[in-house]
Amino acid sequence: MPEQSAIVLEPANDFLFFVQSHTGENIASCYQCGKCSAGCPTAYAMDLTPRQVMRGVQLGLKDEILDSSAIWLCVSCQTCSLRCPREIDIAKVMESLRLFSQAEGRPPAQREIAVFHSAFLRQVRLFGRLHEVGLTITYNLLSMHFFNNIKRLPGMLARGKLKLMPQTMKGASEVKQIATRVKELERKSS
Amino acid sequence: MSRIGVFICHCGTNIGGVVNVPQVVEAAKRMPLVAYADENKYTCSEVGQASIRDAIKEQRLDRVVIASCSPRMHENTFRRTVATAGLNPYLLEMANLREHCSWVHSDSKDATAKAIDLVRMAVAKVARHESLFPKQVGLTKRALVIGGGITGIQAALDIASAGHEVVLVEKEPSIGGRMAQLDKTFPTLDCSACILTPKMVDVSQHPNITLLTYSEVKEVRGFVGNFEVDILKKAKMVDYVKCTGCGNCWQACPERIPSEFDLGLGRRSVIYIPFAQAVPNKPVIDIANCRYERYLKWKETEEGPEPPQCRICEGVCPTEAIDRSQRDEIVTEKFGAIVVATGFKTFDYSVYGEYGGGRYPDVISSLQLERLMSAAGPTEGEVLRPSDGVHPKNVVFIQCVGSRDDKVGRPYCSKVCCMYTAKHAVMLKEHDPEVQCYVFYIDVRAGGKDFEEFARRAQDETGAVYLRGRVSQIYQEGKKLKVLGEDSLMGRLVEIDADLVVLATGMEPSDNADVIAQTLNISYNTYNFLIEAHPKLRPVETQTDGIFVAGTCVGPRDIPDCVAHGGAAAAKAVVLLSQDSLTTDPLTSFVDPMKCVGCFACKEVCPFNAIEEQITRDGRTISSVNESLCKGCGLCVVACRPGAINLRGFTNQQLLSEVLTLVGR
Amino acid sequence: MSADNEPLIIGFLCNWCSYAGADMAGTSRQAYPANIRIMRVPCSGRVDPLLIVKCFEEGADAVLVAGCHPGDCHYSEGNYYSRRRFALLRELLDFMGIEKERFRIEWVSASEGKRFAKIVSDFTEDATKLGSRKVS
Amino acid sequence: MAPVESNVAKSIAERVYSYYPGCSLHATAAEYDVSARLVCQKVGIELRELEDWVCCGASAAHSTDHLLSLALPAHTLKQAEEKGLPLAVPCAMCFSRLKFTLHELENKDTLDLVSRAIGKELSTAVTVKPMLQVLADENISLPIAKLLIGLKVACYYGCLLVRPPEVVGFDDAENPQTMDRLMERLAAEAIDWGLKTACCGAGVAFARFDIVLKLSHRLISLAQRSGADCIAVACPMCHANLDMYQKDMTAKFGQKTELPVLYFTQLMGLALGFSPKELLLDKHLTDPLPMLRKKKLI
Repeated sequence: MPEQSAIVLEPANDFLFFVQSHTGENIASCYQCGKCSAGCPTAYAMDLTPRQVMRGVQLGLKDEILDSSAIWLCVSCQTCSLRCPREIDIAKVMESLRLFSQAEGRPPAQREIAVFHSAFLRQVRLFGRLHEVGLTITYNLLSMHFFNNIKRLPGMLARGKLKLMPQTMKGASEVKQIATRVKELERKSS
Repeated sequence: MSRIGVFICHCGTNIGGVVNVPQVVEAAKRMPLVAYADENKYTCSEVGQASIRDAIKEQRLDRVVIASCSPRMHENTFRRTVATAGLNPYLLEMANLREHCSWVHSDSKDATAKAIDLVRMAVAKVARHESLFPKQVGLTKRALVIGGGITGIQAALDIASAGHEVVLVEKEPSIGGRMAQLDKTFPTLDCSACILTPKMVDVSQHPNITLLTYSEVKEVRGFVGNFEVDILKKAKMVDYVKCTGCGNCWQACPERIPSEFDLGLGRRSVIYIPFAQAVPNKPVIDIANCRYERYLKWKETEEGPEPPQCRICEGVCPTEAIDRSQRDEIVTEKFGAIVVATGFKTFDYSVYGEYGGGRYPDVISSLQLERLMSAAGPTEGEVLRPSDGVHPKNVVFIQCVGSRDDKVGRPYCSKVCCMYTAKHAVMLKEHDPEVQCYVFYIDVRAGGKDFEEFARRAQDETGAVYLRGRVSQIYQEGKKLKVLGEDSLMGRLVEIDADLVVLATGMEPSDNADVIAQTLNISYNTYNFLIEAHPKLRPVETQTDGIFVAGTCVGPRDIPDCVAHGGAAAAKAVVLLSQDSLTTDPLTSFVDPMKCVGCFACKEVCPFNAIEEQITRDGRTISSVNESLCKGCGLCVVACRPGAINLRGFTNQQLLSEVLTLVGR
Repeated sequence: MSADNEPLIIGFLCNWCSYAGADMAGTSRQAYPANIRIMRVPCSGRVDPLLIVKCFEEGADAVLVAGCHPGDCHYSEGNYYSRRRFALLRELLDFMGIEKERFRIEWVSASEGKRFAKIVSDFTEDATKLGSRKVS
Repeated sequence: MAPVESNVAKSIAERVYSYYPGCSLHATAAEYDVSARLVCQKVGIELRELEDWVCCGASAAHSTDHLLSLALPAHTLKQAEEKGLPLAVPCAMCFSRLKFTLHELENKDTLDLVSRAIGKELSTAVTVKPMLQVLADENISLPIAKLLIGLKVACYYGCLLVRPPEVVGFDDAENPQTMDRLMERLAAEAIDWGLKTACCGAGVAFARFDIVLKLSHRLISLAQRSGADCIAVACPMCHANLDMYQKDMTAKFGQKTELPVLYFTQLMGLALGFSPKELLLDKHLTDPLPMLRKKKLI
């Protein structure tokens, strides 16, 4: 735990404004009851609980939030959003924070998760559908956990749960086009 | 030909500093019908008022314009002034040269020009003023109190002791309300029944109070001082003259059903009194559940198997007080004032699926805990958990259930939960020293005399562990309840294996609070809490004269506040009832019978039901205004197509002339 | 009528909220242009659309009606009527060749002095842009 | 919840569905795919698989690329729209992504943007139903061959089927009953337990195996202690997390973790008289056959 200096509050809280305007969620209305954290399945593993993430946004602590592992450990199970007494869609905010963090090119605090996501999408972009063996291999290469899940592969192959060759289909080309169009549209919008 | 006097006030430099007063005076003198114009340093001062009185006499003025501050400030003052000079007080008009002119404009030229216009408008209007005379109406010196909880009890006792007749209407078989269900009260921990019961008895014995239990208000007609109320008296099936309340019947009754008073934790007979100290201490028969009544129902059709005839109660009654011939009846009574004290019910926690939604027997409400702790309760004061009747050791309290929660449409704070939970923590420890209490809270709100000290006591002395956070989920795990929360002060998750979970359910208005409000024509908010005339300055009055509100039907309150509130409402009612007649504001609307075509568009828009149908001598049905009900809003005037209705003090002609003096060429 | 007070704005203020709001503007010295002439009415629901038309007919440049916020009406529902009526009136004005921007209905509570001042300032500005109505 | 009722009402007439298996059902979750097809056939529901469906993007897409996370499901929705049939979706993740997309497409601008992304004019006029809802429809009669008497089932719904209610509009978000009622129709006993909508760890299995172990173990052990003979699921990801790692759990948390995890369609299949082989009951890593034999169900 690095030494912490006192929080310096900016009179103009740009980060709060930014997050609120992009998510359409009134984060300022959070009164820190912690019901989100209490029901969060992964909160125990987070560096900041979801409640603390909301607080951080309220105080405009951009770096702490966008570099936190919390935003990456959120599994979007929606429990927090379902129960929030202030009706804040916390899961949605978490998702947006992930996107902001990436947009700023910050190294994700949970590298493996980010790597998994990109490995996953790579598969989809390639074949239009997910190819699990491919995913496992790509992921392991990218994450440098070469033998992750390998010990389970034989068992699964034996039970015919995994196909060694990816299935391809017309859709694959479609997806490539979609992906490229998405990239263009996003470039335009930003 | 009227002679108008205009008096322009400098208000020190407040007006004079910006507006060129002498110039306004000169302009005023040249205005039509103005016979006299003068200026004062301070018109509201005794000197200033004297100068007006003198001028009225010397100049034989018959109308007066005072150009000074806002009429909201001094209109009444100056009405008295002109009255003492022998003029009708309604022959006065004011021009607002201060709030609306000198205080908001800095350019003297513009301000003076505007001041002159304002005076001109006032002159034009006052020329069309008429002498108005407030009316006197009689009143019935009786009060109706709706609701027999602690608030209604207090109000009834106070009004009755002031010497006025009171009818107290309570829908349950006994008065006492929620307070009767409580075991002890914070922060003093005195026994609720011990302090409430004497008051209940006072009510039953007070010569000025008529107690109508098992009754409901159905319809209200009339207006302040002269209400006419239909009251439904539900059939009790017991003759209270004969009944001695010996109790044979309710002991003998073979049927047992869940007791409303014990919130389902205990059972009661079908011929019953809700609780031992009930007032009146005489039973009613709950017809829906009575075996014999069911038999009688069957008798009519003879469909299906024949249910048993019971009538045991009748057998054991020594005074033959059971009277099956009784039917619901409506009685109509006259009142001068009405106090509404319909109270609250606790929030139904079953909407919280994450807390089991009522599936887990050992997740109970605080009010249920009160019943478990009460010596007169289903467990005779032994705190035993509902599922298996063992003494709970780990007890978790959850605050703000149905309070401060937009998700369930209850964003408001219920005010009492923090305190009663602290009370429960203290008392559970007294009941059983081995109990460990955990209290999940968001904020501890202990504003009130000795409250904070008491809330501290729960933590400091009885070792209750307070955890700042809202519980997210409860689930059954074997005989334990797993409670998932966060200690937001540490930022760490907390899991507790509880034997019993108590939900601090918030307050919401009793059922049909809105229906009652509609019958009384008083307003209520989105949660059905009744709305007072002014949240600070008129806390027990309503927009409808003669109807007062008190207690938790207005908003969450604790017992001392309710008692004070009930007393306050009583005081207001007494002030009203102690008058011999009521003066009505003459600024009301009135109908020109010749113009009215009887379309009653006016009747539809009138918020106060002040428009009545009247048959003229030549047999036409036309509107007429009940001036005691009319509040002078003027909606009817605008609605009236033939222009038959007009509003005194704001007639069409007056408004028009104001406009014309301004823009007319 | 002096040329300085052009455009001339007539304001109908309900006694319970808006008139008090204008008083509040005064007590808190919230300055605004001197073009407005305020008339006190018991309720915005008392203001007859025909009277508004009359104002314009007689050469007023703009008219403001202000009442309690919906739901806060002292007479419980008066302002609902005015809201509906004046929504219609605006359209009608257009039809009569009077720019509907010259007519406004606003909700001002007794405590909103600052807001009242702002409304009048803005309205005066807009009315000035529209220019004075030369009635033939 | 209005949407539920309206869907149910419509489904009275519906016996033909477009079918979107999703990636998992073509691989790890083959047994879900197979059993679902068998059961549907048996009860007279026709499934027509969309030819060119693509991956829904799962959590990867919406965690990293918002527009892509809408475009991928939109492509599939478009196909369903063209077919003009309601869409039956077995995988909870796919179901959730499709529903989210439909929800987002309510917004006109989003609709246009996504339409441009997939190069086709989109509409939101598609009914998307989870396989569970399709099969639990009261109006569908079940030709039951073997009653599952004595079988205690812990019905597990997970997150995505029921949350967020305003988006998925299916059953109760805190205490769903659809699968429980369905199991009772098969004469099995649906036990009441507190974690039927808790999270199993979902997609973090690869990156943070420890989390999945902890969460899934919490579920299984509660189900075990609540007396369940097996857990019934309606989601391939839940199934993978609960079924595959039980040995690791036993190793990590001491006490033996062994509880068969079956797709609800497999249990239906059993009741409707299909053989364990047909239902690929032998494909699970935690073998359910011994338990089923003990219960005399096979």
